[in-house]
Formats: sequence, structure tokens, C-alpha cells
Amino acid sequence: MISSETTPRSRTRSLLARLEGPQTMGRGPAFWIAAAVAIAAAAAYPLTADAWTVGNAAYFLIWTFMAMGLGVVWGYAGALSFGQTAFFGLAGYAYGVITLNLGAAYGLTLVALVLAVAIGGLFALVIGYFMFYGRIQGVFIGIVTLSVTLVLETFMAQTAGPQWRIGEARLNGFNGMSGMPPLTLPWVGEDIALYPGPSLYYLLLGLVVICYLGLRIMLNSSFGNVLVAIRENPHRVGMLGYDVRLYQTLAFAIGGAFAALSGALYTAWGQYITPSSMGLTSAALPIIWVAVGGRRDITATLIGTIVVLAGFQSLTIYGSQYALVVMGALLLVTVLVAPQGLVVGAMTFLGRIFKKDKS
Amino acid sequence: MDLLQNVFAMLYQFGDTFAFLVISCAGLAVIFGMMGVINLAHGEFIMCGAYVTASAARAGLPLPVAILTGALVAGAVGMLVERMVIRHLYHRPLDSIIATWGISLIATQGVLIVLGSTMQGIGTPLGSIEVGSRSYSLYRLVLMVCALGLLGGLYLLFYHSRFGVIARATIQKPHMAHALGVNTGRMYGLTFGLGAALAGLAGGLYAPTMTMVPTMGATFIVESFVTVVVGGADIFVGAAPAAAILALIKAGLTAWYGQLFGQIGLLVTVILVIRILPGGLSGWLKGTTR
Amino acid sequence: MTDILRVQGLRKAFGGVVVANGIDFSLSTGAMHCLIGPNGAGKSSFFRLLLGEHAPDAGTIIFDGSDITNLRSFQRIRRGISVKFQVPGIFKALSVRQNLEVAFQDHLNGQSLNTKIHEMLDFTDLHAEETTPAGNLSHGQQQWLEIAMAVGVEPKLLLLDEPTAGMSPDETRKTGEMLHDLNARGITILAVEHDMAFVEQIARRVTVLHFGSIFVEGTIAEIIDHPGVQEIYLGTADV
Amino acid sequence: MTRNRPTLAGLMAGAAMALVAAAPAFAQDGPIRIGVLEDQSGDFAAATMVKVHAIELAAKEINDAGGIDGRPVELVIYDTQSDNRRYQEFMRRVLQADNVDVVFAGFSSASREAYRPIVNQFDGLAFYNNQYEGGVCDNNMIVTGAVPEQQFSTLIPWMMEEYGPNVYTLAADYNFGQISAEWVRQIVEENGGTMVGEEFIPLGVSQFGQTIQNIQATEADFVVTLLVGAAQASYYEQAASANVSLPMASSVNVGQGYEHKRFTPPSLANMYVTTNYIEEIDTPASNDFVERFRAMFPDEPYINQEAANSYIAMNLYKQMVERAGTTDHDAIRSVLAEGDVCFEGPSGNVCLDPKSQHMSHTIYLAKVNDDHSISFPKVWDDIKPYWLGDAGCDLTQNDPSAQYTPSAPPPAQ
Repeated sequence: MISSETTPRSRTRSLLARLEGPQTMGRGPAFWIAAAVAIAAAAAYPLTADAWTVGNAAYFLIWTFMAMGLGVVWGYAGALSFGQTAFFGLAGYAYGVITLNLGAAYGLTLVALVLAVAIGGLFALVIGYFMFYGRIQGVFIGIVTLSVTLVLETFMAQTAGPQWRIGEARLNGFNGMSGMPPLTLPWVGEDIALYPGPSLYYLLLGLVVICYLGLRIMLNSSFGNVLVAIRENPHRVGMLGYDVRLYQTLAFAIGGAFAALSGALYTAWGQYITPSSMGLTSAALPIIWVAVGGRRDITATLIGTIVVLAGFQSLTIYGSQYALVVMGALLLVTVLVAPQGLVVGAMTFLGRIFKKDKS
Repeated sequence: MDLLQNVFAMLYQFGDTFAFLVISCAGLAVIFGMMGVINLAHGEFIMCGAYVTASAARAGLPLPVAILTGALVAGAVGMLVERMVIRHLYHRPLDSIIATWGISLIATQGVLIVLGSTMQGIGTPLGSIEVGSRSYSLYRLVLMVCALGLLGGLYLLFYHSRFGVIARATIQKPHMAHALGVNTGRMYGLTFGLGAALAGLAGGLYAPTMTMVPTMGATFIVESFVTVVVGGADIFVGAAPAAAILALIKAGLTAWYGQLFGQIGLLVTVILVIRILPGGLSGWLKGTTR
Repeated sequence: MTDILRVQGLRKAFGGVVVANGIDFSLSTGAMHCLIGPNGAGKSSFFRLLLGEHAPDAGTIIFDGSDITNLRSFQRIRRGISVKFQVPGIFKALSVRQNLEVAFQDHLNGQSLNTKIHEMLDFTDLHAEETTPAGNLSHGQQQWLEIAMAVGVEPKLLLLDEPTAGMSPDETRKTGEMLHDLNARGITILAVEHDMAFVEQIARRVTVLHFGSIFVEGTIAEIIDHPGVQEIYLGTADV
Repeated sequence: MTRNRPTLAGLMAGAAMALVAAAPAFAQDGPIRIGVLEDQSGDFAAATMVKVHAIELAAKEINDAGGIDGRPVELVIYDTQSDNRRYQEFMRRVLQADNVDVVFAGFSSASREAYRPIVNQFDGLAFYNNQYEGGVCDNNMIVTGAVPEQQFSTLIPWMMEEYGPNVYTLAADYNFGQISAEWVRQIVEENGGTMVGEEFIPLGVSQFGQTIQNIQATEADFVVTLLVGAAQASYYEQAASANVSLPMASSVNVGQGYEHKRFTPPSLANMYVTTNYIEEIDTPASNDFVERFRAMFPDEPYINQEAANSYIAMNLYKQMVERAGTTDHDAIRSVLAEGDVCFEGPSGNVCLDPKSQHMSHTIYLAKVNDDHSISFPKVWDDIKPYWLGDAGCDLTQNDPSAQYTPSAPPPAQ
């Protein structure tokens, strides 16, 4: 898209210019100062919090990738996937199988992470090709993707027998696969194993920031322009000379790769992956995070996911058996009162106040 | 004799699966197929029907009356839900998924809190019949008859009654119907209520054969969605043949390869059908695949 | 003059309904041509066949010297066909500027994209609405925006499906002027239209479709005087 | 396991880690904190709510009697919602943030496997109070539930003698069902019987028409039903209505999900279950336990084997801490290694096996009658969890932190 006479520097500048744009909320110095403050606060957080809270915060960050991926697929490209967990689970198992066979030395766990994401993304590419080039549309995308994840779950649940092994790794059926090493950084002397705690937290925070900014650039680029146009009116986009199926498939693969990143990280975090992470309940969760936060904006998706995860967890801690009832009610309220999502609603509200003050 | 016995066994298995698919998908077919609302609380309407039926039966009502009570209560709850929630979401089908999922969460957990984690069952009536050396549940034969009766009844209702004609007109051309003086809001409410009542009926019919727990609706939901999706938008043209084909696939795979393949086969079928026939069976049968 | 579009023996049936019954049609480069016919004559289906949204049962479509019969829609667009639909096909949630960006970014970027967008805002007189969501524009403005999107890609052939549907007489007249302007820039125009006054304003030649075949073709005056045409319209006046 | 490696996290959050390690040292006079992670909502709630109540009962009794070694017991309870992820979250929380001394956790085997890596990482101590498929050889786990060798080596030979040698197994298609079916197969063969059929049912299946026909097509003398979950429990009603009048043998029903109370008679009639406790057991100790339980929780629907296990586990823990004089895990394990940690509880006398850290049981054969009342045709005293120890698991020597199965036993020493 960038013409040939541009120098590397102006190319960087034009990429950075894409950090802002009509596809993402938040612009101007005020927004970026707020973002920098948020990141700085997130970076300073482990200094004030205890080990569990930091590890727990890292755990929340793990899920944001899947949510942002779904945000791209659903919020931006307009295809509601009910089966992101298929890519999540596949990558989780891939990480387990690869690390159990290769071990954790020489930073091989990082290689495993990359491979797992690639496998998940590739599988999403195949499913996306199958769907979009097969002219599957609307709610049927949700049903096909849900079927895919349920097939995987049903299949994995019965792999308890000893014959189900890949190299050293036993799939271990419904009880789940465990014993894989956590992410390990090669280090002078001894490798550093990233158990949940500050080091894993910083790694994840860095990844979240990179992915978030990268997605902002992508969504405000011409690729993102076409995605939202497809969401609004796929027919017209085709009649402007774009291959709609290709764009949808690519967006789906990107969303799948993000879900896969969550899956591999989750497996490394808990050293455990189970078929139920691909089941109906798990499949519905990302949709809730994204819907409650606001699907049409990547910032809202990110913030919303963390807020909802933390909120639901504290509800479970303090609300005991009423937690699920409150969750259900929250969903209803969101849909009826703030259909754009609670975070988008709040951001719009703040933006309005801010503008009023200025004028 | 042996051959006859095997033929009957196969027919029984097919009929049993067919009945399960038809009865459990009818309510969803009305709500999803006609109104385009993806109702994830379908299973909870089924649970509602089952619980009411069981309570009514234990209170001394004869089973058929208890089942009807279950259907009516589920229908009333459905109309209430439509009024309070679904009505605001007709133009946002994806949001209705989320809203109905919320309702489903509230219903499942609410019932657990209020009524406890299980409810005593009511037992399957009618006993069994012997065919050759094997015995079969008579009640399940009744369920097969009910499935056929249900299809017939719905056909009559939607094609040969005033309500049905108006309902179809309202849902296909709401502005036109409104201009003709139809109370479209009421028609939507009634149609949704009918779908919920049919789900309640499914719960009532299967209540005597199942474990009564708050999450019991979940065992219906995948099968119902699969049937409706394979059937396509027109439930009468699509759902019955879809149920027949799926029953054949599922019963066959289960008989020859075991339950696992029955389950997986069902899901793979739905993926392939959507891929090959985007309009579902009804779209294909009508020859207007768009 | 060469023909930009040549259609031969085009046939398409849905079940028993024949929507194109062996259409032979050609359009010379630079023409300004109208397609008329009663409801159900097959006008929209003909457009869909040209655009590749339906695959024909038989026949060929030659565009700009090459056979495009088996190409997919977006590939035909890339060869230089563009279209404006009857119902405004715009991106309602996106701003006017974004609509134009999406339309042009595929072959323009940076400053040249900006210049083009400004040119099109001038052309449609939508400068003031640049950041307005397109869904908030008036009906006529939406139609113009879509025309701008359709012509901004600099097509060789522009298809218009009832471009003035729902417009006020003033807007209709303005639209006619726009089309003349575009035609003067070298874009061949083929329009489906009901409004005979508008047809008279823009078309040099007119083709009448009836039951999926070409009934007659000629100048506007010839068509109006043609007894068969009157019969077709009167005969189906109750539709 | 890699848990002995130094971690960056460990270094940076050293203070918090030290807190965990040091907690017993300076909390010697404070309360003993016990984490309780059980499913109070979701699919498993029916069988597990009572476990929480049993632990509360034990805690109250212990506190009323002066606590453990003079220190009161404090419970930290979380609802895990039948969701493996909640186990991961809350196991970290109780070990890291709440600094508990011991955790009582888990119903499903999947939930146990979800939290086990975390217990290992923090070198915590967890009681798993459920009957399960067996085979967990892990120094950080103490298992009080019955395992297959205890339930099947008693049940199957008895059934074969009573009803005949032809056995049909119907099992849930996951680890518990598959491993249990493996045990049944092995025991049937050892006793000269024949497996006339074996069928695995995916979790969540609720329609059993074909299965019922498959059973009827064989010459089975009895059916071993290893079905799990509410959906699969629909089998009994459906089998009864199709008049499958074969006796049933099970290790999983009645004892935890009290199906005989929930289903309408006689769908469960003629089912034989080996369990280490149910509330119908008519001994003075059991009756006393039921009375005390109902006094505190009058609305309790049923007191199952897991409730008894949890209650016993509390008392075993009390005994071990008092004998060790500390809540330190190594000290507790060395008490356990002495091999005489026993408790005379509601189900009779039980002892912990030092090699596997599993528990011996009195096994009751419960028969469901036509009216769903329970009778006990046979009781076996002191059935030991022998398999793990025989197979080569010896936690007093080394800690593999693994789960073994008969077809994947511990590697030869």
C-alpha cells in the first residue's frame, strides 16, 4: 500500500500515524498521556501488590489476546465466531505436546509458543477458508465454529487411554494434559522459569502492549478500513473490487492466532490444558468479555475483558453462589442499556465531558 | 423372526432419535427459524417445562395434564421474557444471543439456589413391550407418535389457522402487517411464547425419562440447534426431513461405531450441510439457494 | 466505434423462471444507454449477470475485448466495471471520508488518495459532511456518495440501477447533470431507469427488456412511439 | 517436576514466598487456616455441597473441643463453580494470598489435575476426598477417597458368584470410566469370567436407546454401570422402562449422587454398589454422625461417602498436626510415614498408607431394593489401597508427582 518512493523513516512515521484513526477510539495527546500513565501504573503494580495478585493479574492478561482476536473477527469484520476456543485449545495442546517432547532447555519453550500460535493460526486459516469461500454467512458462522470446537472437545475428552500419545506426551483425555514446563527464558548459568509472578507479568504486559498497538495500526490501515466496510456492507465491498472472502479469511486467521496465543500462554501458566477449555461454557466466555466491554473498539475490548474477568472473579469470591446470577444480569443490562458495550459507553461519556470542558 | 426383530430394533432406534430431535427442536425452530432470534435459553425453557411437569404430576395431576401445564407455564414465561428483553433486540440478532445466554445463566443458577441441586424424578409410565427376545419402553413409542402429532399440529396451526397466517405474514412483512392493522407486537410475543411453550412441552414429554437437574436443558440444546440449522429457515419443509436424516446418521453411527461417533457425526454433518447447502435443507428443497 | 461490452446468448433460469432468455446486447464505448422494461422483465437479473453475482446457464460476456464470463465479481470490478445500486450501497456507520477511502485506497495512497477524495467531495458537494457518518446523510446525498465511490475508481463502464429512485425532482435533475459530466470524461454509462423524464434527460439510446429478452432497441423517440412498448407497459400495468 | 528451580518470580517476589514458608513459624499460636475449594454451583453441586458442610461440621467439633493442638481452625472457602479454571485461580489464592496450612479440594479428577501442578509448585498439602480412578502418586496429595482396587476387587467377584460370569460394562468415556473399566476387565478375567460387552459413553449423552438394545442382545448376567453426571444418569430410568431387568454393579452411583433418592423406584432396583460410606449404614458410629450432621444442617438432602471422607480427613489432619507438633508439611509426612495414622470414624476404622498416601476403608456392599431402600448384604473390613504400593509407588522414598494407571504403571525401579 505504501508507494515505492517512501524512505524507511517516512514509512515508520506513516505506520505510527496509523496508531490513531477512525477505527479506534482515543486520539490526541490526552489519550496517549492517559495510555502511558495506564501502562506505567500497570508496570509499577507488582511493586505494591503481593505475589498472588500479581500472578492473578498475569492470568487476566493471558485472556486478553483471545478477546482482542475476537474483537477483530466479530467487532471489526462482523463475523461472530463462537469457536475461538478451538484455536485456543489446539494451541494449548500443541504447546504441551511440543514442550513435553522437546523439553524446556535452550529457550525451546519459546519456540513451542511460536509453533503453537502458528498451528492455531493455520487451523483458523483453514476453517476460515472453508467457511468464507463456502459462502457461509451470519449466524451460521457462529454455528459452524461452535461445532468445530465441540467436535474437538468431544474427541479430546475420550483420549484417556495410553494409546493416545504423541511422542512423550500423553493426551490424557478429559482429565487434561499436565506436566508441561512453564515458559523458560534461556539465561546465563541457569534458565529462568516464568512461573506466575512478576517476571511472567512483565512479559505478558509487554506482549499485550505490543499486540494492542500492533492491532491499532492494522485496524487503521487500509486493511482495517476494508474490514469495517465488510462488516457494514460486504456486497458493496465486493463491488469495489475487493476479494471479500480473502479479507474475511485473513481476519479470521488473525483472530484465531490471537486465541492460539492465549491458549499456549494459558497452558504454560497453569501447566495444564483440558478438553473442557474447548467446551460450550468456555466458548461463550470470550463473547461475553467482548460484548460487555464493547466489540467495536479494540481499547474497549481490552479494558472490558480485564474488568469483566476481575469482576467475575471477585463475584465468585464474595458473592458465592449468586455470582452466576449476577453475571447473567450484567449481560442483560449491557445488551439492553449499553448495547455498544459498557466501556465504549463510558469512554464516549468521558469524551463528551472532556470536550465540553474544552469549549 | 430374527430378521423382523432386527428390523424393528432399527426402526425403533431411528424413531427414538427422530422423536428426540423433532420434539426438542420444535420450539427453537419457531423462535430461530421464524423470528431469527438465536435463543440460547431454549434449554432453560425445556427445564422449566420439565420441572413444572414433575411438580404437577407429583401434586396428583395425571401425566398428560401435567405435561400440558408444563408447556403452558413455559409459554407464559416465554411471553414475559419476550416482553421484557427480546422485544428490544429484534434488529440486533447477535445481541439477542448474549441476552438469552444471560437469561440462561440466571435461570440455571436461580433454580439451583431456590429449588436445590436436584429434583426427584417422576418415573417413566406405561412399562415395556416385548418384541422377540427384547423389550422396549412403551412410553418411548408414545413419544414417537407425539413427534409426528407435533409436526402435524404445527403444520395445521401455521398454514390453516388464522393465527398462523397472520403470524407468518407479520414476521415476513412486518410493515405490511402493521399497515393492515395487525398488532405486530402482540404477534411477536405470541410467536415467541409459542416457541417457549413448545420447548416446555419437550421438557414435559422427556421429564419422565431423565434426571431432573437445573442444567438438564444443556443436553437438548446442541441437538436442537443442529436440527434447526440443517433444516434451514422453513421449519416445515426443512425440520422434519432434517430430523429424519440426522436421526438416520446418528442412530446408524451409534449402532455401528458407538456413541462417540454418533455425537461427532452429528456435529460434522451440520458443518458439511452448512457448507454445501447454505440455505439448509429447506432452501435446497425449494430450489432457491441464494 | 468499438464495443466496450458485448453479450451473446446470455441465458439464466431459476427453476422454471427464466430471467434471461438468450440476451444479445452490445454497448459501444462512450455510450449513455438506458435499460427499461416492466417489473420482472429481467433488468436487475441482467445487471447481476453482468456483475458476476449470478453465473449464467449459457452465453458469453465480453468486456473491453476479453471474456469475463467466468470471472468473479471483484475481478470484473478490477477490470473496470463499476456499479451503483438502487438502495444506496454505502457504509452507513463510517464517515463520508472513510467511505471514499475504502473505495479508492486500493489503487491510490498518500497524497494522491487525499487529492482524489477532495475531488470527489467537490463533485458531490459533500465537503461539509466529510466526517459525518454516511447513514446520517439525506437520501439524495447517499446516492451521490455512492456514485462518487463508483466512479472514483475510474471505471470504463458504470452500471446504475435506478439512480434516481426516491429523489426529489431537483435532486434528479442534478444527478442527470452529474452523469453527463461523467460521460463527458469518457465513462460509458448503462442505467436501469423507470422515470421516463430522466431517461429522456440522459439517454441517447434505449433498450427495452421483456420476459428476459430484448424486445426492441432504439432512440428515445423511437421507443416512445413503438406500439409494442406501450402494450407491454399497459398490459402489465396492474403489477 | 521443575519446581525446585530458582525463578525470577521467586527472586523478585521473594518476600511473599518467604511469607508462605515462614507462615507456620510465626503463626504457631494463631489459627490453623484450612482452604476449602469445592463446587457449590454448576454441574457437580449436587454431590459436593455436602462436602463443605462436612468440613464445617468437623471444624466446629474440633474448635469446640479446643482446636488442633490448642489452635483454632479457620476455614477459607471458595466456590469453584465446577470449573477447572476456578480451581487454578483459587488454589493459587489460598496458597499464595491466604497462606493456608492445608487445602481440601476437588470433586472431578479433571479439577484435581488442574490444581495439582500448583500445589506442587508451592509445595502445598492437599487432601483429595473423593473416590476416583486411582493412581495419583504425589507427595503433596493425601487421598481419602476409595480407589478401584478397593471397590472392584470386592464388588466384581461377589457379583460373579451371585449372578454369573458374563459381564457387560457401561462406562463414561473419559479417564475415570476407562480406567475403571480396565480394572473390571482385569478382575473378571482373573476370576474366570467373560466380558460380553464393553461400551463407552461420551459425557453429556442422555439418550440410551441403542445402548439398551446392545445390552439386551448379549447374554450378560449383570451390567457394570460406571456412568457419570446428571445427563448419563438418565440411563437408569430409560433402562428400567425398557425392562432391562439385569442386576447392576457400580462403584460410582448411590455413594455420591444418591440416585436412589432422586429417581423414582424401581429404576435403580437391583443395583449393587461398593461404597465406603452412605447415610443408611446402620452402625452406632454412623447413626451418631448422621445425627450430629443433621443437627447442624437439618436440610441436608443426603450424606454421601465424600462427606464422610472430608470429615475423616479433617480429623486425620488434626491427628497428624498434633503428633508432629507443627503444620510443617515435612513433619506431617514423617508422621504419616510411621504408618499408624488411623481414625475410628463414621465408616469404621481407616488408616493412611504411607507409600501411596491413600486410605484403607471398610467397604460396604449396598443393595438398592425395589422401593429404593438400601440393604447391606456384605461388609468387608480394612480393604487396603494396595495397587500403587505394589506397582512401585513409594512416597517415603521418592516423589514422582505423577498419575499412573494399570496400563501405564510406574517405571520399574
